Amino acid sequence: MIDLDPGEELTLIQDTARKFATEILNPAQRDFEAAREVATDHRAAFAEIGLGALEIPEELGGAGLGAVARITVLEELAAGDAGSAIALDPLGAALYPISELGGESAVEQYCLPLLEQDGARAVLVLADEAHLDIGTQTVSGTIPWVPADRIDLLAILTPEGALLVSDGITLEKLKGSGLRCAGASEIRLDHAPIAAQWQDKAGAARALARARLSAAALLCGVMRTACIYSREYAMDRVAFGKPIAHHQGLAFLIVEMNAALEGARILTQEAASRADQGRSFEVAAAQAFVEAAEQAAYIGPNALQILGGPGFMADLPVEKYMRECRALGLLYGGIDRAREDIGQTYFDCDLPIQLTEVEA
Amino acid sequence: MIDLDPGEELTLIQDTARKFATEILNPAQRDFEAAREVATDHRAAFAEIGLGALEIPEELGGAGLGAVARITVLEELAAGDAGSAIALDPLGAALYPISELGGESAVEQYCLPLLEQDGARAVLVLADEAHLDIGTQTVSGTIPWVPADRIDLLAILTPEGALLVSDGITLEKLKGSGLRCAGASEIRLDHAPIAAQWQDKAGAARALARARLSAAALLCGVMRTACIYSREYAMDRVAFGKPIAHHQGLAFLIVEMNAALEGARILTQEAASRADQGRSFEVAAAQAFVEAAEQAAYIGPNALQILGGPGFMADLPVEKYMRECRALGLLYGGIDRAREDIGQTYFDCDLPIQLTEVEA
Amino acid sequence: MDFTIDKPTQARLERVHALGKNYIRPLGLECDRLGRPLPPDHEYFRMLHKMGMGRTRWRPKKPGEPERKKDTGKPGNTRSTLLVSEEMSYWDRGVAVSGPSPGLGEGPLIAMGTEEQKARFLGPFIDPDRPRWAAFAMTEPGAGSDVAGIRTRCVKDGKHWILNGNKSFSGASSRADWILVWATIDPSLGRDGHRAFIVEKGTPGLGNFHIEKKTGIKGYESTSFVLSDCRVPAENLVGGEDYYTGGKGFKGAMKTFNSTRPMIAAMAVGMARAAVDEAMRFARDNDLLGDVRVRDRLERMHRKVKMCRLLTFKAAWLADHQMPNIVEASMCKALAPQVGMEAASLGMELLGLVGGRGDHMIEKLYRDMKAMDIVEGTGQIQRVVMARQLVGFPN
Amino acid sequence: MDFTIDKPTQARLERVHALGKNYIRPLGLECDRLGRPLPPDHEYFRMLHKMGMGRTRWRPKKPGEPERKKDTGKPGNTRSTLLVSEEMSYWDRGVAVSGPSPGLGEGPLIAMGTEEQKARFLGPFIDPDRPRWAAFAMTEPGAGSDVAGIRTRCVKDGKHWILNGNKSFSGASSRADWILVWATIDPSLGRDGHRAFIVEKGTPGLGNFHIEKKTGIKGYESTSFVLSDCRVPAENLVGGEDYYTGGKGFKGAMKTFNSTRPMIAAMAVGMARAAVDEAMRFARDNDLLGDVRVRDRLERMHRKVKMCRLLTFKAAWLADHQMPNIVEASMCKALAPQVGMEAASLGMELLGLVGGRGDHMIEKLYRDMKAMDIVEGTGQIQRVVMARQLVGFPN
Repeated sequence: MIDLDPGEELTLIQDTARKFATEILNPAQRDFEAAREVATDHRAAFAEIGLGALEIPEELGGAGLGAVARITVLEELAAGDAGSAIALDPLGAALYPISELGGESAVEQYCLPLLEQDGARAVLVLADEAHLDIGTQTVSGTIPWVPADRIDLLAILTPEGALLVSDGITLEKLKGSGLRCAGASEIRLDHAPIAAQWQDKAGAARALARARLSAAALLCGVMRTACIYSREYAMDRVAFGKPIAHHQGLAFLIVEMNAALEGARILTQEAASRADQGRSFEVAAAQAFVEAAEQAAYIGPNALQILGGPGFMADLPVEKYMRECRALGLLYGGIDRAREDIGQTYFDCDLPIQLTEVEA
Repeated sequence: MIDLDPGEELTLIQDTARKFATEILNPAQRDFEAAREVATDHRAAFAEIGLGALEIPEELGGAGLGAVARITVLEELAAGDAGSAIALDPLGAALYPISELGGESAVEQYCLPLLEQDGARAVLVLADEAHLDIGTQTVSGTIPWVPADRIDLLAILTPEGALLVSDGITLEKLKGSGLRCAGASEIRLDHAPIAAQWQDKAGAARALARARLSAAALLCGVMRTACIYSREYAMDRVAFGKPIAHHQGLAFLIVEMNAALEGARILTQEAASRADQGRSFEVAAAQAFVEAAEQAAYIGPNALQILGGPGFMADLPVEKYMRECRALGLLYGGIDRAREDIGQTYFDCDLPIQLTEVEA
Repeated sequence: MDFTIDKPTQARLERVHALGKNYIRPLGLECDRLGRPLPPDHEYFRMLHKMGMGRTRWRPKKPGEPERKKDTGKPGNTRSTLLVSEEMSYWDRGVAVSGPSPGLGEGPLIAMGTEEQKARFLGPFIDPDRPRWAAFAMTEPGAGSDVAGIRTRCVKDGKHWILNGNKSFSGASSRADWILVWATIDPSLGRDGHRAFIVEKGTPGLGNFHIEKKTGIKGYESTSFVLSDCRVPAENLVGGEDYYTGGKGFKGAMKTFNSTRPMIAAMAVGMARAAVDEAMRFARDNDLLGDVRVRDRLERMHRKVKMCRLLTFKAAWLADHQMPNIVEASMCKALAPQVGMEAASLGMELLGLVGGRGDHMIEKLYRDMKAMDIVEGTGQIQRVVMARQLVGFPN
Repeated sequence: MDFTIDKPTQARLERVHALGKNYIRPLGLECDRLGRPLPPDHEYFRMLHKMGMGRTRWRPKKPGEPERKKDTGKPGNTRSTLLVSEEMSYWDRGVAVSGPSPGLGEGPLIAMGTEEQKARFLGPFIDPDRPRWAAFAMTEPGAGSDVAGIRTRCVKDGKHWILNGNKSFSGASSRADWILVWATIDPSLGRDGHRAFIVEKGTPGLGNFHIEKKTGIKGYESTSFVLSDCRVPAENLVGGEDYYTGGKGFKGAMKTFNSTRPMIAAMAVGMARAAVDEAMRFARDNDLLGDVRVRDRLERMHRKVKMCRLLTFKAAWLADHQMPNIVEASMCKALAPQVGMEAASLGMELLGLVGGRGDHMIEKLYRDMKAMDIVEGTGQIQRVVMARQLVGFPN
C-alpha cells in the first residue's frame, strides 16, 4: 500500500520540483498571472530539468513514472504557482483518456507531437459538465471555462469513453477566477471533427480518476502554500501584545488548517499508490478529490482571514491562493460528480467495507 | 413580523413555565428518566398552573393561544427536561392534524377527552417514516420508535392528509436513546381501525410544520440548558492556571455554541410568529427544524466535551442532553424530509427570494 | 415593538431597489472588471448628490438649546438604516459605500468634537454644494484590529501638532475634504495615548495616497497614505486637549466600532442574499433544480442567510430599544460574513465551470465577501468580545 | 517501509476478527444493556487468559546483560499493535480494553521503575496464573487533562509514604493487583512535585471503589477510589527517590500519554468503521441507497474515517522509523474521535426513528465515541500540543 518513504529517485525529483517552484515560480506568480503565461525563459528552464513527460513510457522517451511521481511533482509545482503547474504541462489530464483508452500507440500519435511544441496545450473536459452535442463525426457546443488560452488537443470524456478534437476549436478569452497563468477561455466547438474516439467505460473511469488525482495534487500544493504563508504571517505579526498565532483561537484555526491539508494529502497519496500498484483506485481518487476540494474551500478563505486587511490586498499572494483553492475544485465535474461516482459503488461493495487495502 | 417583546401575558406564561422547569423538572430529571414518567404529584402541579391546553380554543376551555406561546412554553419546559415537556403534554403534535384538518369539532371530539385523563397521550407519526399499510378501514404496520409508553390516540400524517387510530395499538417497550421520561416504544398496528380520516394536502403540510416547530422548540430548550450548563462548568473549573473558559480555544467554542443556539431560536420564533399572523409558515418551520436539529447535533456533543471526563458520567446531566439533542432531531421525518419540503418550493418561488416578510 | 417596517422605510427600500438594479449593480460589475473605484467626478455621484444623499446627520445647536444626548437612535431608526444598507449591498457593496458622505469620521466627530469643530467640518455636509467626502483613518500597516497598537505619532509643537506615520485601508481618503486621523502621543501608553485629528486636504506632509489593489470590493476606494511631518493646527485636535484625560479618546473610537457592527452584518446579509438569488436563478435557468444536491445547497444558503438577517434585526431592535446588545451586535457581525462566504462558495460549486470564468456575480461575491469578516473587527475579535460577555474572558 | 502488513499481523487480525464477532461485539452489547462491565471472573476473561493474552512485554534482565533501550518500538511493531486495537474496538471498545492486562501502569513502570520493582510487579504478568489486572491512576475529580494539577498528597513518614486524595476514571482499578498512583509532595511545585507509587490491593486506606456509571463504553470498568491515610512502603515509590530530581517523574507520565495517542486514534477509527459498516448495512437492508442524501452521508463517513485511518498509520509509521511524530500523533488523536462522533451522528440521522430506539449499534457508538475525544488528552489538549509545534504556542 501507500509508502511514505518516496525512495531515492522520487526524492530527487521532488527536490528538483520544489527548488524550481520555490525559486522560479513562486516569486514570479503575479507576473505570470498578469501575462497569462509562464515567461519563455522559465518555460525553457523547466524543459531542461526534465519534469515534463513524467508519465510517458520510457520507450516513448518519457520518464515512465506513475501516479505517485505525478502527484508529488504537481503538488510541489502548485505550491509555487498552480497556474504555472498547469501551464507547464502540455498534456495535462488530457493524457489520461489517451493512455487509458487508446494505449501506447495513441500516446505516441497524439501526445508526443505536443511535447515537441513550446507552449502547446491539451485539455480535458467532461462531456456532462458542458453543453455538447456529440455526433458520429463531429462535436458542437460550448464549454464554459478551461484554464487555457490555447488548445492544440481537446479530450472529451463521456461516461462511456472518450474522444479527441484538434480542429474547429474557437476560444473566447475570459478573465478567469484563478489559474490565469494557464489562461482562461470558453471553448466553442462548431461541428469540430472528431479525431479519435474510444468506447471503454472502465477506461473512462480510470482516466477520470487520474484527472481527479491531478486536481487533488494541485489543490494540495495550493493549500500547503496558503497554510505556510498564513502561519508564518501569524507568527510574525504582533497584536494585543503577542504574535497573533499565540492567541489560542487563531492557533487552533492554524492547527485545523494544517490537519485539513494533511488529511487531503494522505488520501491523495494513497489513491496514487493504489494506481501505481495496479489496484482499483477510482473510489480512492474520487475521495481524494472531494476531500481536497472541500478542504481547499476551508483553507483558502481562512488563510486570507488570518492576514486580515493585508490578505485582502493584491500585493500579497493569499487572495490568489483563495481564488485558486476554489477554482481547482470546480474541474472535472467538481465534487458532486465525484460523490456520485463513489455512492454508486455502495450498492454492491463488501462489508466490512475496505477502507484501505492493508493486506500484503 | 416576529415580535421580540413577548408582551405581558406571554411573559407571565414564560415565567411560570421557567419556574416549573427550573424548580421541579430539572432537579428530578434523572428520577423521571429512570421511572419513565413524571411523578404523579408533579403532573398534578403542572395541571394546576394551567400550561396544558395552550392552543385549544377558548370556546373549548383552552387558553386559545398560538404558536408563539407554544414554542415559548416548550422551550422553557425542555430546558428543564425535554422528556417531561413531552410527557406532560397529552396531545403533543397529534393536536395539529386534528386542528388543521378536522377543525374545532374534531378537536372537541378527539382531543378534549384526553385532557381529562391523567397520563393520557396522543402521538403523531409520519406514514412515510414507518412501514405502514394504510387501507380504507384499517392500518397495519410498525413504527420503530415513539417517545411514549402509552398511546390513547395515534395521528398518522400522510402527504395527502391524516388519519386517527385509537384501537388496535400494541406497544413494545424500548430502552430509548433519550426522552425516556416520556417513554419509548415501538408501535405495532394490526388492522387497527381508522377512527377518522381527512384528505387535505395543505392542511397536512401545516400540521407537519407545526409539529416541526414544536420539535424545534424542544431542541432549543435542550440546547439552551446544555449551553448554560457547560458554560458555567467551564467558568468554574480551573486547569493550567485559569478557568478553562479563559483558554481562548474553549472560549471560542462556547461562543460558537451560543451563537448556534441563538440562530436556531430566532428561526423558530420567526416561523411561529408567521403562523400566528396567518402568513405561510411551512418553509419557515422546516428551516427552523433543520437548523435546530443540526445545531443540536453540534451543541450536544460539544457540551459534553467541555466537561471532559465528568461529562461522560451519568451523575451529571450533560450526557443526557447530548442524547436528547440527537433524538429530538429524528422526529417527524428528520432533517431530510424537511429539506426536501423546502427544496420543492424552489421551482416556483419569487426572486429576489423573500427571506423574511418585513412588509407592514 | 416588532420587526414590521414602516411605510416610509418601505418606500425608501423600493427607491434603493431601483437605484441598485439600474446603477449600483452595473457600476459594481464595471468597477470589478476595470479594477478601480468610480472617479470622484463620476456622474453617479452627481446624481446621488442631486438626490440629497451624502449629508451629515449633525445639526448645529441653536442658541440656548440644551446639550443633546449623543445617542442618535430612536426606536426603529437603526433597523431602517440597516435595511437600506442591506439593500444597497445586495446590489454591490463597494459602490454602495462609495457615495459622497462624511463617512466613518462623522460618528467620532459628533461624539467627541467641539461645537466649533462640528460646524467647521460637518457644516459643509449639511447641504453640500457638490459631492463631498470625508474619511477616517485608524488602521495602520501591520496593526489591523488591535487599534490600541497604532504607531502614528503626534507631537505638540507650539500651536500645531506634528504627525508622522502610515495609514492604510482608509476609505475614500484620497478624495476626502478631511480625514479624521488617529495618532498617539506615546505608543507605550496604549489607549490613553490616543488622539484624533482632523487633517485637511492639502495639508503639507499629507500625501503618498495609494489606492489599494484589492481582491474584491473594487467599487470602493481603500487608500493608504503617509503623514510626514504633517503639521496640523492645534484647533484640529478633535474635542480639544481636555477631552483626552482618562482615555476617553479611545472609547470614542470603540463606540464607532460598536455601532457599526450590525451595519457590516447587514451589508454581508445583503451580499449573501445576492448569492442566494443568483444561485437560484442559475439553477433554474440551467434546469438544475431536479438535483437534490443543488436543492440542498440552496436550502442551506437560504436558511443560514435568513438566520443571519434575523440575528442582525435582533441586534438592531435591542439598540433601538436602548437594551444591551454587545453580544448580539458581535454575533451578527461574526456570523453574517462567514455565512456569506459559505453561500458564495456553495454558489461557486453550483455554477461548476461557470464559476471559473471570472465573470459571474457569485464569483465576484466570493471575493467581495471576505472583506466583511475583516473590517470593523475581524471575526476573531467579535468572538473575543462575545467571550468577554459570556465567560468573562479577560481583556 | 510501506503500509503493507506482514503475514503474522494479518493472521492475528483474522483471529481478532473472529474473537470480535463471536465474543467482543455480543458481550459489548450485553454490557451496554445491563449498564455494567463484565465481572472479573467472567468466562471471557478466562478464555483470554488461556489464549495467552494479558501478558507484560517486560522481561527480566539476564545477569551481565547491558541496559536495554527503553524504547520497545521495532519497525512495524506500532502499526501492527494499532491494527489489532482498531479491530478489537471495531467490535466493542469497552470490552476490547477490559481484558486482563498490566494496563496503563506498565509503561511508566518499565520506563521509571527499578529492576526490583519490575520483577515484583510485572513478574506475575509474564505468564500469569490467572486473569490479572493492574491499573493506573492519574486523573482526579476536577483535574482532567491538566495532569500538572493533581492534588493527591504524599508525605514521607519513616519507611512509608502516606497518601491522601481522590482518583477517578481509573480503568480496572477495583480488580487490579496494584495501581500505579500519581501523587504530589507539594501541589505548588507543579510537575516537579509528582511522585508515582505502586499501591497494592488491600493496602489499608485504599478503598471506596466506585465503578462509575457512564453514558457509553460500559464494557470497561472506570473506577473512582479514595486514598485515606494510605501507607505505602517506601520501596513502592516507582524508581526510588533519586529518580525524581529534575522533574523526570512527570516526563514519565507524559511519555505514556504520547505513545498512547495513536492507539486511542486507532480505537476511534475502529469504532467509526463500525458506524460506517452498520450504516451501510442499514441503508441496504432498508433500500435507502437510492436516496442521494443517504449515499452522500455514507460517502462522507467513509472518506473521513479512511482519512483518519491513514493519518493514524502515518503517526505509527513515523514512530516505527524513529522519526518525530508529535504533530502526527496529536493530529490523529484530535481528528479520529471527532470524525467518529460525526460518523455516529450521521449514522443516527440515517437510521431515522430506529436511532431513537436505543438498541442499535450506531446509537451505542454515538455514546461510546465521545469518550475517545476525552481520554489521553482531550481534543483541545491535542490542539495545544500541535500549536506548540506549529506556531511555537507557549506552554
